Amino acid sequence: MSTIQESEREEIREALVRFLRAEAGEERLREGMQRDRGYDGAVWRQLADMGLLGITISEAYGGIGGSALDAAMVAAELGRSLLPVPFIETCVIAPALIEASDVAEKMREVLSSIAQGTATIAIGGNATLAPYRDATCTLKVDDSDRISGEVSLVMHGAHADYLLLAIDSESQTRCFMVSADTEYAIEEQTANDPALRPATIRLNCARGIELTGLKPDDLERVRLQGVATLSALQTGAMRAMFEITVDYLKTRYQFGRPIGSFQALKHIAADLFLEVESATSAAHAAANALASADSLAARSVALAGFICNDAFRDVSAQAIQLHGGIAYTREHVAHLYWRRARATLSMLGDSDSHREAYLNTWEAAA
Amino acid sequence: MSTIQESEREEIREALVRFLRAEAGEERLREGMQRDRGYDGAVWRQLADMGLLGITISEAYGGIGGSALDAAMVAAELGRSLLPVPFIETCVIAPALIEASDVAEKMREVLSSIAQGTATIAIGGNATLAPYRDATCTLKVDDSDRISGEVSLVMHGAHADYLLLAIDSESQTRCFMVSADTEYAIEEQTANDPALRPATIRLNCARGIELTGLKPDDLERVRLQGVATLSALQTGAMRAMFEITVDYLKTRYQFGRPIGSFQALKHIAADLFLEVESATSAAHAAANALASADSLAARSVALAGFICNDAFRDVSAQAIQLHGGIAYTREHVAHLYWRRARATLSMLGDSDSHREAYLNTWEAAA
Amino acid sequence: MTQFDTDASPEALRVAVLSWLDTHWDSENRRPLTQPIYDRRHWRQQVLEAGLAVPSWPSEWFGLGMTSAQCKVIEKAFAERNAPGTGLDRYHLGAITVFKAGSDALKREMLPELLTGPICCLLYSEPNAGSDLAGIRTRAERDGEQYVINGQKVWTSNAREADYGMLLARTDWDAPKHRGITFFLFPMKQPGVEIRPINQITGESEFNEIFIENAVVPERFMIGNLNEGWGSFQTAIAYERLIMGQGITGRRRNSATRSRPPLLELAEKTHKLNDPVIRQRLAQALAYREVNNLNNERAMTEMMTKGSMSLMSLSKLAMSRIQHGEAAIATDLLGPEALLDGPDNSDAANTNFDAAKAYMNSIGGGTDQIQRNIIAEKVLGLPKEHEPDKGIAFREVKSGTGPGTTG
Amino acid sequence: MTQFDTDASPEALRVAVLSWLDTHWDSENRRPLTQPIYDRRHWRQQVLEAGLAVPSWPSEWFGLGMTSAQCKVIEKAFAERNAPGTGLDRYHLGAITVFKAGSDALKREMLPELLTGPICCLLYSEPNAGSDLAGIRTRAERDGEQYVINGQKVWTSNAREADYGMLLARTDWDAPKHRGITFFLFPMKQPGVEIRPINQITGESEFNEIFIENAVVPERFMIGNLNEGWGSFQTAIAYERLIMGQGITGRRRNSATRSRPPLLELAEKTHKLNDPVIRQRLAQALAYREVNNLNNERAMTEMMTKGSMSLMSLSKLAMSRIQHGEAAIATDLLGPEALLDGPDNSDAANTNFDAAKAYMNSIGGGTDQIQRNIIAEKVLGLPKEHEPDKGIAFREVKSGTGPGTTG
Repeated sequence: MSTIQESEREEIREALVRFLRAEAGEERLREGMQRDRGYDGAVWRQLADMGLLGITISEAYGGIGGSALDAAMVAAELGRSLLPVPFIETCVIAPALIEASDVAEKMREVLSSIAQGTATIAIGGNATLAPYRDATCTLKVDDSDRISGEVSLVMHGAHADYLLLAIDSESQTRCFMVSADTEYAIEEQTANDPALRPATIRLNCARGIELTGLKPDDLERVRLQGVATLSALQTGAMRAMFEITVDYLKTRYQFGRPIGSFQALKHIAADLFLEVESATSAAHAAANALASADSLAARSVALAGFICNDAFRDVSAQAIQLHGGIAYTREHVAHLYWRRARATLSMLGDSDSHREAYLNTWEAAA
Repeated sequence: MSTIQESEREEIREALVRFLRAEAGEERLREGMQRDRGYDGAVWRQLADMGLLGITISEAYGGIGGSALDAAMVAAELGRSLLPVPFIETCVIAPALIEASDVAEKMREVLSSIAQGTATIAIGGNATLAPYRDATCTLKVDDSDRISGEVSLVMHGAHADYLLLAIDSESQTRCFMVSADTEYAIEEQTANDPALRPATIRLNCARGIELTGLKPDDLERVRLQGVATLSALQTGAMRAMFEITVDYLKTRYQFGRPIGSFQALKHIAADLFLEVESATSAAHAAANALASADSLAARSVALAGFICNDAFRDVSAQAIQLHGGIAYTREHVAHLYWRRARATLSMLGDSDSHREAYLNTWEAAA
Repeated sequence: MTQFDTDASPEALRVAVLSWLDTHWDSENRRPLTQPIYDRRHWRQQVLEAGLAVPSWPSEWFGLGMTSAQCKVIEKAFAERNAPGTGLDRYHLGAITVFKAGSDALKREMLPELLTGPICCLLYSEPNAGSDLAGIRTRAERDGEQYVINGQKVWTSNAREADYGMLLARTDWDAPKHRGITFFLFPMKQPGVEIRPINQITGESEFNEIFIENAVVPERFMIGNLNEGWGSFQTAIAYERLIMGQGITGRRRNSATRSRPPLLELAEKTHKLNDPVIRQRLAQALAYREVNNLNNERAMTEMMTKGSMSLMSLSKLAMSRIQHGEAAIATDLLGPEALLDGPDNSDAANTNFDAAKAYMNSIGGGTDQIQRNIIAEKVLGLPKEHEPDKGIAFREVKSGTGPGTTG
Repeated sequence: MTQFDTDASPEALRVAVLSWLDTHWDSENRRPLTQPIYDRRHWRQQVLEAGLAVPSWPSEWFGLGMTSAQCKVIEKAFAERNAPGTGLDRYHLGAITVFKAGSDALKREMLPELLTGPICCLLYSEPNAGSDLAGIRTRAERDGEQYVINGQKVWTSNAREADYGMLLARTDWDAPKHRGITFFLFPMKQPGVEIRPINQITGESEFNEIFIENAVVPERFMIGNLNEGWGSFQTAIAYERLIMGQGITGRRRNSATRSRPPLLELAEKTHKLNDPVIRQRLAQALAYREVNNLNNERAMTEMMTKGSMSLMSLSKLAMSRIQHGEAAIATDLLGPEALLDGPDNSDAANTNFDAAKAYMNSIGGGTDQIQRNIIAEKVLGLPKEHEPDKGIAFREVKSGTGPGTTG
């Protein structure tokens, strides 16, 4: 359970909303996208000042010990703002993995740097908890625990302070923290959602600190936390895009009437509203199940996984259609949501695989 | 190619339309559905008098030697009228199979009885050309060529003059014509589209005339003719239901305006129109490919198979929705189309299997 | 005044109700202690006299002035003893409407009657007033101290059993459509009322058509004022929606969300549970049901905590895709077998029934299209369309079959 | 009068055209025989003088009075010799519009010019006149023998290259919206015309915004009469549609319907061709394309044999589901790789481009929603909705940004 009460969470959320409205509006967002990291590093540090980067890190390691519900709340607001920061990797997956390992004490400083906003983590690999795990990955660990090979689609890979490499080999998953001081080659990749700054990383007998002592259950729980947080991020983003669209329907006039008075557009909006609310419910249930260690958490997370993937995809796609020509231009914000939606579709498992996992949990039911 | 010219075909069609309008309107249809056969036998005999039951039978055997295009034309009009007559079985599949076999001469009288409307054929079995081939079928042929076992969902099985049993055994398909004089048990089945009068047939060492000399290519061609004819039947039925619905949208008033002026209903109608026209194009292309012995006929037929299945299902389902409460009553005709649509969904292959077959033809492409 | 104290603790209230029940109700044989068999009117009379039939209503109107939480305590106590008869302030649409919208005289005369015996049916929809319910053409014409009713109603359930119908009839043809309607408590058991069951595509006949020819209703059975029936009717509908909303929680609690769903069993039975295409469709169908349950939970929370009804409106629309979608999958799972029907083929019969019955949700009580309008306009705040029948005399409104006066 | 006889047999006509070409055109080097390199204006002038630029037009208007079948013979002969310049009566929208709707004086003055040199762009849409094209607010005000133009146009392709724009401008703000519009042949190369490329979500910039500030157009460049521009514009649009229709046959002939589709290749390349779920989606996508081709064939036949345009309207709507659908499948096939872009990642780049470009079909040239309206109203005969801007002065029409006069 979270150390944060629901009312506290709401207060934190309101502060975050105010901050993002002031510091991460569309203009600042676009300006940040031109920077090396794809976002303004000052915003990241300010998020740290608000205590949000250590939200899931134990108090003992410099965080505030929040639960999946708290991570979801932050992710939803970040999603709404479209800020392309590495929150899920740095503040959810990495700390959860480190804390679950038996080298947490040894990594105390890394955890506290994360919370202070002075370290970001990029994650690559073919283990189920790694973003874009189905992308090219030839990473191998040799007998001396040195890592060689290549992994692509590592988000923000060029500017991270640590790489977290999660490598499936034979029947075992091994996770390593590789410092940016280590020698490895980085090649940034051209992306359809360029703010995410994916990179190919090539290592040759590189050394890292292994996160030992991780059991399969730990790895799975961390994966679920990643998916649940991404789902929350998607709900925030889709709701923002939906609200912008409904507002446009009310203010855009054609044929002497607001286009939102046309029944066909109303009905599309009503159907999208059902999608947005369903995704919100599913994402909340997933975070709640993890926060309360529900035995059916895997089902709730799988559900959120595909419901939110698909809803974000559909809402952002229809948002362009409902806007018409104006959203066919890069100056309009719609395509940014649409690109983010496409980027998240296979970020932590595609919808088909989440559906399969979801059905598996039902088959296992009595 | 057909012995019938396009202009002749149009003349025949117009005569058939006039006949069906006069003799098979909704009242007569409902009255016929109360009869043993599910339809008025007099109508069947009149179709024979018009020469339509021998439309695909060679002139040498008492028919008029039409092609798949001619069978499709008749089927489309029968579909439009919803008449539950065994046209596809009796007038398309059975004669094509008999003529392809090397016992056609011996069966000369059967063919001419079909053309004269004095014999109907019911088809059962697990061979691909048999309707509802995936229903229960335990038919076996013993070493003395006697047939035993049970087959269900034989449409009009209780009143047919011959059973055509198409049995897959090991690597071989064997087809038998079993006269109604033969001893076998019949149990009529309760059906959701009761006019089709499905029955379970149980045979015990029954004898029939085997249609020998059928090559796999023959069997496949006859199957394709069955599917193409069913597709045409579906297009006729869906178009009738669509027209009734569009007419209702024009004449039904709510809120002081015709409901067809509501944009959401217009858009549903426009989408359904695309379905109906696409199905019409696909069914026509399938019949045309068969009539001209196109090497890609299998692709065209597979395409028509699922496009028409799905379009008939969607059009009839939306027709009820667009009519509202009135179509929730049995007095309204909509549910009859809806039941027929459901009945045809797996009659000669379900949509998923047609899609698979369709994709196979593309994979085989250079 | 009564033995049930509004200031008592929940537990004390429970004890008091149980104690009352134990002196009046034989919970084992499910009958009043004073009666050899269960007589509905007799029992209801006893419950009514104790104030327990409508506990939320004030004591001057047959109730106890209890809060909604206290009513739940009472309902639970009744449930503990298997006793019927409480909660009519939540379920008896006729009585609720009369209580909320009727004159004091009508309430005094009819509430004791309605709360003890008669069943009420709803005489709202007409063949030409479906989605457009306010477009009714059944006419009520004054004749001395009564009104003479002529017209046709449709989609009425319980018509044959009902003693009274909640009738919407037009009393002013020169007013705009919402402003010429009067609401009546209409006696069903009289000449001039013909009831014909509707043969539904499911095979059921739960609904009826009602043909009314020169039937009468006393003027004092008017609910609310002349020509203000639409407002009274809205009161009734609001209660109906609340009851449906409460239905949602009930369903949620009862739905065994953790046991294997029937559709999955059917997939297994038809040997298609390993078909990857079917698996994706199954997962999506189960998901639609689960997210609807989750939405309903959030809806209840939001209604309780913020008074917001916006999520409430989604469930009916969502049920359409759930019901039609599940029936479509079941149909495909059965394949040829779906052609069958009847008691010998229960999977097919259930599937075909469900496929037809799904229209009850997507058409009945406002079509999906009307529901989307409501969501778009009431929840999302999108602007209304032009309404050609707004503000003009109803007799001038186009009906497709000539002007209103012929209706 | 000319060397090309309208009574000649197709073969004789072909020979005549080839013979003319052989004396004027170097088919090997693709240039006029009299010229060292290809000069567009020079060659077009020669073709025009021979009547071959616009062979279907009458001889008094630069043509030969040929039938549509004869024009095809001429086009084929040009194609045989790799020669450009014929068929402008089918493709040159500007010239066609002037020919169909312009005054004799304008035709005499401008057709020789338009048919030999200038490129014409279309100045139709405006930021506030998209779906509602007749809602334009660009104003044309008379000043002596010319009109002064102020306003903003959008979605104009070839704007930078164009010498003339086909301009719709409002000349009467007190007339209903369709009746206060005038159509002009607007000179693009003048001060007061600013062209800004639009950055499209595909990465392309094929369209432009045009800002017009106190630019002028001579009164004699009016196409058709004052305030009757909407009618002239309809003429232009009808031709545009016909060209698109002819485009359909072209595409049909060229589409290799019998060879393996790219989507199938991508499925193979991504090792997903054996995934049963993908297989079903692939089949459906290929089917949508094939039925659209079949529909287009039927549409052409119906147009030729019965003059019916009803099937013609379906193709644009169908293309939306084809293009969006195929892009969605390709995206899923690529999985994570779809995040990539750029020349190093051509599959991803193509897929992302196609996914964005699909909106060009579903929005551009009338959204899918407008297209469904057209099908429902024009083809199915469903009744129009109330039009609040019908019959009222345009300056009174609500625009969401104040009344028309501010536009």
